[in-house]
Amino acid sequence: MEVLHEGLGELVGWHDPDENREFVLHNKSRALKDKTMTASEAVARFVKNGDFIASGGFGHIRVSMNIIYEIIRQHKHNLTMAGKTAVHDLDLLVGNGCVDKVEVAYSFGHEVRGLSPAGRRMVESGKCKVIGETSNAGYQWRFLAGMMGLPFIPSRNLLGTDTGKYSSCKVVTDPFSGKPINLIPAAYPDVAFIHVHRCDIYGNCQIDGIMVEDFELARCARKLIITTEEIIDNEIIRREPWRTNIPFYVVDAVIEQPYGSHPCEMHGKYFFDEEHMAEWLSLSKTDEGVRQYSDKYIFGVKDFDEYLEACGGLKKIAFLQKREAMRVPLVTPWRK
Amino acid sequence: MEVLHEGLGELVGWHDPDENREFVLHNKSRALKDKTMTASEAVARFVKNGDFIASGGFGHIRVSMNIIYEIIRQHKHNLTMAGKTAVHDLDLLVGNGCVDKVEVAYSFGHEVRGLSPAGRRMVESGKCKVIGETSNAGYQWRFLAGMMGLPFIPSRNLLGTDTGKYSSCKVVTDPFSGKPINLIPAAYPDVAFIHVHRCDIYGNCQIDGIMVEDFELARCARKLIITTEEIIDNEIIRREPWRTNIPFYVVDAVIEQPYGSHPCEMHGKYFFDEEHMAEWLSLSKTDEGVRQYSDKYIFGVKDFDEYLEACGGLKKIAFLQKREAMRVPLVTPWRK
Amino acid sequence: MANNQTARYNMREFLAYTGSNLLEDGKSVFVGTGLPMIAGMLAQKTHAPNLLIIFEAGGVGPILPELPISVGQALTCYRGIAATSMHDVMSSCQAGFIDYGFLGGAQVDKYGNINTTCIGDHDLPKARLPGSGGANDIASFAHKTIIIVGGQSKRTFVNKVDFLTTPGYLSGPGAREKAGLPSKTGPYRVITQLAVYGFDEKTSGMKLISLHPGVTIEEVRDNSSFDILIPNKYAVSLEPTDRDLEILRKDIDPTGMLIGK
Amino acid sequence: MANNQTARYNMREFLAYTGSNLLEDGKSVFVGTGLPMIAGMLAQKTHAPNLLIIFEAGGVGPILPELPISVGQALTCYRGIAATSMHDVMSSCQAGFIDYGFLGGAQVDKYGNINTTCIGDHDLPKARLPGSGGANDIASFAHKTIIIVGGQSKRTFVNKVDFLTTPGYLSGPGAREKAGLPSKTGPYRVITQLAVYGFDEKTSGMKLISLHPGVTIEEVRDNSSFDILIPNKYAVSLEPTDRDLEILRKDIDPTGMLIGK
Repeated sequence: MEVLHEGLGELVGWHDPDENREFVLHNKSRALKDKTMTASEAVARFVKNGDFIASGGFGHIRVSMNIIYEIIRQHKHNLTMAGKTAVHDLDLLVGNGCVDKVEVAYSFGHEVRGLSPAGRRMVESGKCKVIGETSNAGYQWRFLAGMMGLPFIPSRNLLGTDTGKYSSCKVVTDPFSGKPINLIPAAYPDVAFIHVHRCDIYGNCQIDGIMVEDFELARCARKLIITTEEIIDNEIIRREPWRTNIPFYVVDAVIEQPYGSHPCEMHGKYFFDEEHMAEWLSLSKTDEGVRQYSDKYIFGVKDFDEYLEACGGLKKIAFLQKREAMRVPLVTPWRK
Repeated sequence: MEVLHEGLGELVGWHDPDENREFVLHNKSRALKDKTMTASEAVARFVKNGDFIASGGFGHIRVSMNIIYEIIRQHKHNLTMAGKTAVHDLDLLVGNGCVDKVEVAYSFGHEVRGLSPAGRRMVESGKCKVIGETSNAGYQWRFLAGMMGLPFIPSRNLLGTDTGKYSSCKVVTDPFSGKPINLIPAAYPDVAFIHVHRCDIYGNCQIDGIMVEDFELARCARKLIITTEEIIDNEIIRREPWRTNIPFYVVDAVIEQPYGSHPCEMHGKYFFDEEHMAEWLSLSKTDEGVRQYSDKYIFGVKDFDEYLEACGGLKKIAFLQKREAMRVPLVTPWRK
Repeated sequence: MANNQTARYNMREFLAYTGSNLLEDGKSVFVGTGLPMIAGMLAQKTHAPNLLIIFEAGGVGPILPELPISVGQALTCYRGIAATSMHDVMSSCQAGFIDYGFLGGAQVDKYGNINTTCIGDHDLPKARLPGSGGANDIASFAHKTIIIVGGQSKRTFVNKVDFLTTPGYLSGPGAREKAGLPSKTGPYRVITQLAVYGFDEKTSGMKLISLHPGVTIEEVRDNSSFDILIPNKYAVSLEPTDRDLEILRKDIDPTGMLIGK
Repeated sequence: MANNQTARYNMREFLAYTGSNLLEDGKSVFVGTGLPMIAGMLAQKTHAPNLLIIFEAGGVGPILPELPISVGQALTCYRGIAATSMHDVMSSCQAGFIDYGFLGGAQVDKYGNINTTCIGDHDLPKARLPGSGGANDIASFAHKTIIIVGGQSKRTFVNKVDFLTTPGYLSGPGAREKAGLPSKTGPYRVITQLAVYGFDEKTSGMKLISLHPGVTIEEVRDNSSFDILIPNKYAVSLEPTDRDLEILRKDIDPTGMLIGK
């Protein structure tokens, strides 16, 4: 298969499909067993320094923030992160020195809230390396290839651009159409964390609203940590099996953490905490500010429940619930 | 891209992705408009002699039988059918001389009920040609490639076998792993018909239970006829948009036909009509028997409602509903 | 199978029982229509309550209240852990999540290659059979494939299958990997009315694992067109208990649709 | 934009209005964060009630009750016709179901190539920007791509983008097809604070379509590093009505988050 162009990006998280099948065979259990544990246990057991990690949800939506804070609390380091519209999660991890390599689809920005002071500072000073570029669909299809146990998925994006040139894709001639086609390599993150609306103790998960990339990400991640707003009985899963978006046999850990996506949004449950985002965006303009933030919200609390108290506790949560229901107006305190 | 092996099967339903985009641009409307019509109108308008057709559901499950009977009633001919676990639908179409070419994944059988006398007779006498072989996943991924607007999807099945040799796949060397990999060509059926539990007048559909291949098939078919147990208000679709399995912009026609899958099963609604299946399996042992069946159930009735009456009407439906709920025991009248 | 046992169970009951014995609790199995499904159900109702049964059309992990007629009907996700799509389950299978693939076969050769496509010429066959269905996929992807051939004879155990529908070890050792199939996969057991077979590690040829009670080596040899390896040591297949038979007859297939009456 | 108009509307309101004008009823648009979203909402609330708005994270066809902050939040499927996945919507986009892609850009060249990745060297950039996001995909797949560049200047309309994140016409006529991108795609319009631009059929270079009220050709030229084709005939851009402005200010962005106050 003649390669016309080959991307310069580092081929991170790729494995020969046979090698990955071997991993699945020996490490992913097909037995129904109780996987509940604490975030602290899950991160200690499943996140290793140097790992390639990926976060579920999208941008500031349905992100397993409780795992992100725990990774920082445990001082994990030399992590490479999938920048698949990774924003606040990535910004905290880069700012705190946990992640020093990123493959970027969309990173170092907070959408309409502006760019990330912390992430940009780390990249522009060389402390965090961008090891490759891709696009959102590019990442999506890296996960699709992984879920399918394939070496690659063809695509018609990324072609002709520097994004493609700095990616880990290869361009070949399609033997059916005779036209050039892009081949996107599979990604098998060492560990992924996905926050869901509800799941049982085995890890059968239901997600409300859009799935984003989580259907595929859940199935390609080598280790998968699920955090959930609530744990439900297996009988509820079995009553409506068509609502199961993630089956237990791809899940390694289940952590019950209400409001576990804060300060990010949770579809139908609670809105972005824009005050908290503004505080981070303001503090993170300096390394000292990042330290202040982390001392207050990560190292200064023993777990995510205490963090939630520090963020305003029940009163704040009640406000965010009302905001999600559009019963109170939007606030945008990060505006200058 | 060096091709190691090339299948001998006819490459049916494939289009250059650019050519198909052009078709989509000009023929698939993105406007919300009322698409309701009768089965007779839909078949007259959208099924052309010589077309490559595909049926939704799986085997004897959730099949748009009302469209199948209408195709026979309108004497459509020279059709090629996707034999993607196509059983009763295909058997009737082949037996009645409408379909004379099949690409086979699973065809000419009725699972535990035995082989198809009609379908086999037509193939073994040369009246119906098997133009290619593939597997169930092979077809599934032909539809996936089509849905994605790609020329092919790679896979690790079909390799080393006569099934692969008689398929329309190509085998190349994967530039990432260096191992041989199969490339499954996209399929864009000229027309597909899918029976659903409910949809609105625009074609936004909800399916209960397993999706089988219909997520992908709906999105790759050039023309898509939806038949539905009931039409619901668009407001109901919008209340739970995560339940929409097929969006309106891939749909060309909507036909409301309660019990439209009979004698096949409809998840949670009604069971296979085993008496009817037994009648077909017995009659279809001869060409004369096929004619008798068709005279009674297709040409002898004016539409599907009359067909249902001929099959036993309300009393039969009530029995099949009870059987689906496992409130009455299974009958297997096709057993010798 | 020994005639002196026919009073207690019939051949199909024995096949189903023998199949169920190969399945382990806490593992996953992809089952085809017919006896494989019964074997899976029996395992679930006896020694393997947490056997994860997966159907190719998208039903995952059901607790089966009765025997499905089809691998796609509603029952296949009855009280299941997921009701999903063929793309999802076939992808998981390709990615290595399936321990056992469980298939039926019409014709088999010594390498466990299966024909379910046609007898005679492909383009104008003497007999047209249904084709691969999900069998090629399952036998390509599952870590171990189990095949049930109900009637072992010189006509079904052939030197060369008329059409190689579903891959066994293809032309012998190393051929699967050379063709690009996932490594360390292939047929694991073949169950017939006479015996249970495995495959020799060196030659990839079929070899005897256990004879069914009362069956002789001669019967095994007389009912195969190819040479079956007979090791010095082989076992006698276990027989179903009365409880197993009761479950098969009363709970699983009360109409006798598949196991007969 | 003309100073004499600033009393009635500001630049961002004008950009949003101009963008909305390009969108047709009964067509589909893939919108990015920010002004493209506002333009889509305004079109839906004025001349294009059945504009199908699609968001890359999976929200399809919502009736937006307020302006989303992100292309992934719950609102993006609020009273939508589907809430699905990135794989689904990106696949539909690749398959040709999307009429308009609507993007913002930091740097653009005369072929409509966009940079949103970095200023300076890629590996140690002077300024790191977010990267492609869905932009490369949308501009590769949509039949027509519309780009909003809020501040046209010599710094944003450049001879060569520092990093070619998202494809315009690449190096000129035929280059997209040669690279393998879907045929008959590419940038359709570029909207800035000064004018609306299209692309010349022969050269694929940027050309003037309409000047905003009160803007001169000299201003257009002075605020670009490359030559913009000025045809003999060009129009004056339409201005928003009071009703348009009221919808923008009261219904769409009451906090002024994106259009300012």
